[in-house]
Amino acid sequence: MMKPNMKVNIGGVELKNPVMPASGTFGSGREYGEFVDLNKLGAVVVKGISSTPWKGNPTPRVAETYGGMLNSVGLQNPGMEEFIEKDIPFLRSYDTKIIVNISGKTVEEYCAVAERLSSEDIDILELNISCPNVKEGGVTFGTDRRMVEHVTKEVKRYAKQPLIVKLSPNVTDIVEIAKAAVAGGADSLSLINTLIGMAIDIHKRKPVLANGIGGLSGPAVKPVAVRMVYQVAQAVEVPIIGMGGITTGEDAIEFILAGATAVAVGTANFMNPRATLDVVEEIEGYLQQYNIKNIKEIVKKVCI
Amino acid sequence: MMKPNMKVNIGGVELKNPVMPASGTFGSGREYGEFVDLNKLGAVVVKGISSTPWKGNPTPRVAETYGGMLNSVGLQNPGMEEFIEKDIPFLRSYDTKIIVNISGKTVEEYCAVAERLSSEDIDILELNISCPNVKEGGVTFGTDRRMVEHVTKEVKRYAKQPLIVKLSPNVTDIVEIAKAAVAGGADSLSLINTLIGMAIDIHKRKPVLANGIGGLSGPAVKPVAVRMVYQVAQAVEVPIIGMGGITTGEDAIEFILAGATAVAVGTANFMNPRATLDVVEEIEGYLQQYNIKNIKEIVKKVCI
Amino acid sequence: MMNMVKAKIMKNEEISPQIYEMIFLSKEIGEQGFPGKFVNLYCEDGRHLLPRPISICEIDKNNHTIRLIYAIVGEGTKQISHLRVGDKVKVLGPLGNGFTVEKGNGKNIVIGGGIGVPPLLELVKHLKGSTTVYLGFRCNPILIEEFKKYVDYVYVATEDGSYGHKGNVLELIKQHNPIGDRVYSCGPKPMLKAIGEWAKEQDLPAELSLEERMACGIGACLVCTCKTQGKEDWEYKRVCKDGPVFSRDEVIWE
Amino acid sequence: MMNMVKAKIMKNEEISPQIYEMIFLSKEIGEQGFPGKFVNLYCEDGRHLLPRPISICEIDKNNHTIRLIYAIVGEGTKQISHLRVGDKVKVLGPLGNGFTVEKGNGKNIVIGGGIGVPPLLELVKHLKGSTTVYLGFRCNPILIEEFKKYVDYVYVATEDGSYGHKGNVLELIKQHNPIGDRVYSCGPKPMLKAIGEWAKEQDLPAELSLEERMACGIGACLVCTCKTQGKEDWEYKRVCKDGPVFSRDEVIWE
Ligand SMILES: Cc1cc2nc3c(=O)[nH]c(=O)nc-3n(C[C@H](O)[C@H](O)[C@H](O)COP(=O)(O)OP(=O)(O)OC[C@H]3O[C@@H](n4cnc5c(N)ncnc54)[C@H](O)[C@@H]3O)c2cc1C
Ligand SMILES: Cc1cc2nc3c(=O)[nH]c(=O)nc-3n(C[C@H](O)[C@H](O)[C@H](O)COP(=O)(O)OP(=O)(O)OC[C@H]3O[C@@H](n4cnc5c(N)ncnc54)[C@H](O)[C@@H]3O)c2cc1C
Ligand SMILES: Cc1cc2nc3c(=O)[nH]c(=O)nc-3n(C[C@H](O)[C@H](O)[C@H](O)COP(=O)(O)O)c2cc1C
Ligand SMILES: Cc1cc2nc3c(=O)[nH]c(=O)nc-3n(C[C@H](O)[C@H](O)[C@H](O)COP(=O)(O)O)c2cc1C
Ligand code: FES
Ligand code: FES
Repeated sequence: MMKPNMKVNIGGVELKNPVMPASGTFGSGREYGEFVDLNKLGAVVVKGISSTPWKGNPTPRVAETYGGMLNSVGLQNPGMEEFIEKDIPFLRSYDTKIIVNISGKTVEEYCAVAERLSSEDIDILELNISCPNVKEGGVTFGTDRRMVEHVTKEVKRYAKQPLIVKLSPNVTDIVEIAKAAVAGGADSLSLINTLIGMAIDIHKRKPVLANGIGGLSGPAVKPVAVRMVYQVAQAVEVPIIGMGGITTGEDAIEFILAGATAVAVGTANFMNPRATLDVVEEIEGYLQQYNIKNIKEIVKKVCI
Repeated sequence: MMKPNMKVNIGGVELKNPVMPASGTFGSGREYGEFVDLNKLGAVVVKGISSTPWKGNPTPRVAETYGGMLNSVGLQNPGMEEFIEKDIPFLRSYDTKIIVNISGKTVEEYCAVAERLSSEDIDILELNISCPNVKEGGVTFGTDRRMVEHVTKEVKRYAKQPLIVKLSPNVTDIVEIAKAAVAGGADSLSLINTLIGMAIDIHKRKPVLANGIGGLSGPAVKPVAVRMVYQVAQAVEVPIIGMGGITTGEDAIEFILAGATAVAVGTANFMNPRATLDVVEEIEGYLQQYNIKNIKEIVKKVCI
Repeated sequence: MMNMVKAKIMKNEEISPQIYEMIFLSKEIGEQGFPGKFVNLYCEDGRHLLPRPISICEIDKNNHTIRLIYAIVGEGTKQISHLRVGDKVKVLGPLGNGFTVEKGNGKNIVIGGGIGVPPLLELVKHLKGSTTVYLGFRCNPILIEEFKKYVDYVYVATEDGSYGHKGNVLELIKQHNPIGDRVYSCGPKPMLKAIGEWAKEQDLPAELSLEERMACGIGACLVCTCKTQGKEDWEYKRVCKDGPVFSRDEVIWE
Repeated sequence: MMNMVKAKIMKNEEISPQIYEMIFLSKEIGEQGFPGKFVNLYCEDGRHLLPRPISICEIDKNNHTIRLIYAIVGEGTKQISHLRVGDKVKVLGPLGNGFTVEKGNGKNIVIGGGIGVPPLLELVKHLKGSTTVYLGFRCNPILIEEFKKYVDYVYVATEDGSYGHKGNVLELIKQHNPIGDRVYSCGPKPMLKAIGEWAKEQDLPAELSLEERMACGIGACLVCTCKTQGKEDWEYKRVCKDGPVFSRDEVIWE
């Protein structure tokens, strides 16, 4: 059978297929590279990078929940200089696109990272204004429409690469936030980041996470993510990268039908180190089963 | 071993224990009464009641999701007159408290139901301003702090019984909404109602629910619910009824430690018709295990 | 009276491609079972929370066993098919109203389609008078010999023509134009709708067993409704509790 | 090289109250296994998504089998204990850095506590020189006779006094005041901290195997960090990849 055309376009960058890891769940690809041929992924999305090294939150940073997990990593990262030195050359040795997720505590820090990265050999930037695990920056930027537009616009001034804005699901009206990001100049939107959650150890009578609260991800959140992708796709024109609980190609197809041009696989990597590649193959299988020649034919093709 | 004291107080009404079904999952108690001795529950919470009969949404109205479910019943109910005539006498024949969940499309309708019920023999009213499955009323009232305060205040003018306000989790800032309900005169808060979600049948390429979107409930949402109960308990003084994914006594204890005075069991009834009673017994078991004489000793006792 | 039991599995085998037969032991459900009623099976795999409704195919009151025939259509039924003899399965039942078994004689026309065929087996064992059975399948017909044990006339249609009439069961019925006093039917929605219309033309009373996605299975949650004709206006009735068997006049087809 | 395998279970039995022994077959993991490394076991029950890290207790390179000893502490380990001989278990491994097995001779002091004891068994098989083993348990000691096969001195402390010294293992060590060249230890955090401090007082190098809640198990997600001394400032290292074995000087105890 003929292989379907899996190419998709995010902000002018062509990916060989729509599948990438979700930021923060895949390091910079080194570890999962032992299980997955990185050349076969549409892109590698690296963990959140800030201007200076961040230590992140105290441990425990993870709690398992029903069909999901909470994390409170808090954007631990070695800072942009070490990242540029060590990880970009590693990733460039593969035939895949590089998407760098950027973090900041202030608008200035986001801009500084974008500016520094603008001269580096990377393909796309992803602006994380939705991390629930940091006090400053993160989710506080992502839940107010004016701030979303403002920070997007500012970062856009420095970014040479196309800019994805990553949205938080912890909002009353995701469409309003999405429109604000697009108004600020976002070339693409990715959603969802984690839902804010909490788990309590009833025997110790304290939260499982040292940080108290954390971000909920995994299959449990998928219905919320699909709904938000659907709503946003009805309202904006830019391509959407859908994520939240994708573990199989079938899950990915759900997001694509809802309106996602590409998809990211996060928590599923922890359940199955080959998850990203399995999703690529299963999407292909679905397209072949229904004799669909080009994946673009099914983007946003859910009929209501 | 001595039985622990399980009595709790919601707005001046004493419940023999903190466990009740979640509105809409238990009918008016008739069906589950075959499995559970209703006399053993702290209260029975009946499905949402409006002034006139509501037909609800088209079928299918349910989709199973990973560790949860979506429903789009849309508050089908026979209207308050039929409810008063048929269900109140039935429920009054049991030694338990009656909590009536009220729905409306307009502030006037909510008030009309509250007024009509004020002269009836029921113990508590629960104001549902958080149903995601109706176009008018429901969640549109529950996501704006001014509307929450307004509708609470209006209904409070007509209600003779204590008033619980049921909050929607589909908001950026649950604490702000909770404070608005308390400012409007709520005697108690219940949370969470369902998260808005969607599931797509990838073979038919259409939503599983005829209504497109629906409300997500079940164990999958528990971490979000526990977090919201915790945050609200830190901010308001009125008693909280916690719910969202409770299937066991251990789950219930998590909510109580987070700050809930009482708990409601919803989706778990569908998995186990005896769930409400099992939760009562398991809470008792936990208290005995730790030699806690009175359940009130552990309310909000999570240490951060 | 409904029962929640952990029933011992006596048999759980593939009897036709993707079609399984399960027999489990339950005195309570056996005693209260009735043609057209169903049970809820629970997957208990942690991930699939909602029960799977499956019709009762046969009841052996002496041995206290219940027989089910089910198709693997998704994850839940696949999980259930992995249960082994001796394992326990969580079952709630019997649920629903069941067929009205006429006390008097007369001619019964029983029509089944696909996975709607099994519940009619217990039904025909209870029917008085004479009974003609029409069964339609896409391919791989099941239970035909068993129906023949209880009724004289069993006509079969298969869409692939591998057995009996090639085509659908309604064509076969229209060809035969059987004479009768009442109709009983279970099968996919489009077939039931057509049977309902045919019965109306023939002026025959008909009982149709419907399917809908369910949660509680006992009438409490209102997710399984179907549109029916009420006294004045149409109304939503619960397939699990007011049904699954409805009279042809009640159902409003969409 | 890590491997993701579906390994056949050869044994999965309770060997002491709430303590299980599992033996599974995997050539790849067997060949690359090493003392102090661990594997990830997956529950595959639909509900528990994250793997359970369990240390390698013994490796049989000839028969390609891996032996684990694990305690039932929650739902995941309970699920795993239900696996039967012949079933397949999903395993990722070997993971982590393992102990540094000194090439030279000298005196090794090996100290284990509770469920931290099993990984030390494979270790003592690899150690050169002379080895003294101290094991502490709350009650019901395990593996003592097996340690005795490989080392001359095995001292045991139990908190309930049911075997050996009544009290904790650190008291026993302080009583004995053993002379040695290096320390290896695995056990609960408070014990490791005390061992680390004791080793520092004695000016002995010590390798401590830590535990932390994990997700990926391979170094990608940064949830399993522990505070360590970096070149200038303290830093978070990954227990799964940079550990689980750390030198006593590295770890900053909270
Ligand atoms: C009253 C009644 C009697 C039934 N009797 C039989 C029978 O005797 N034999 C048989 O093979 N099947 C029968 N069915 C259909 C059977 O319930 C579904 O095939 C089964 O629930 C599918 O589960 P799944 O997990 O394999 O599929 P999935 O598609 O993975 O299930 C997802 C969800 O949809 C629901 N669902 C999917 N298909 C149906 C359907 N056709 N009807 C109702 N719910 C559905 C499931 O219960 C589950 O909640 C009956 C249904 C009803 C309502
Ligand atoms: C490197 C390493 C090696 C280990 N070796 C062994 C061993 O050889 N034998 C043994 O019995 N146990 C060992 N453990 C501990 C074992 O991983 C936990 O007891 C187990 O994960 C508990 O799972 P559960 O589902 O039964 O408990 P639950 O409490 O239900 O688990 C909930 C979550 O917390 C995590 N968790 C709970 N307790 C621990 C813990 N102590 N350490 C790490 N994560 C935990 C689980 O992995 C899971 O994600 C080791 C842990 C680590 C990190
Ligand atoms: C351990 C962990 C770390 C994460 N770190 C980041 C991050 O650094 N930047 C970011 O934008 N999102 C981060 N996320 C969010 C994921 O990229 C993703 O949006 C979310 O987990 C939902 O997808 P999933 O359900 O497939 O995991 C992290 C998620 C997890 C589980
Ligand atoms: C089928 C169904 C119907 C519901 N109907 C109502 C309702 O009428 N009024 C209401 O306030 N909440 C309603 N809810 C929400 C529940 O009361 C509860 O808030 C929610 O399901 C979370 O709890 P759970 O996870 O334990 O189910 C309904 C939920 C379900 C699943
Ligand atoms: S399934 Fe709950 S009312 Fe029918
Ligand atoms: S568990 Fe993921 S980095 Fe250690």
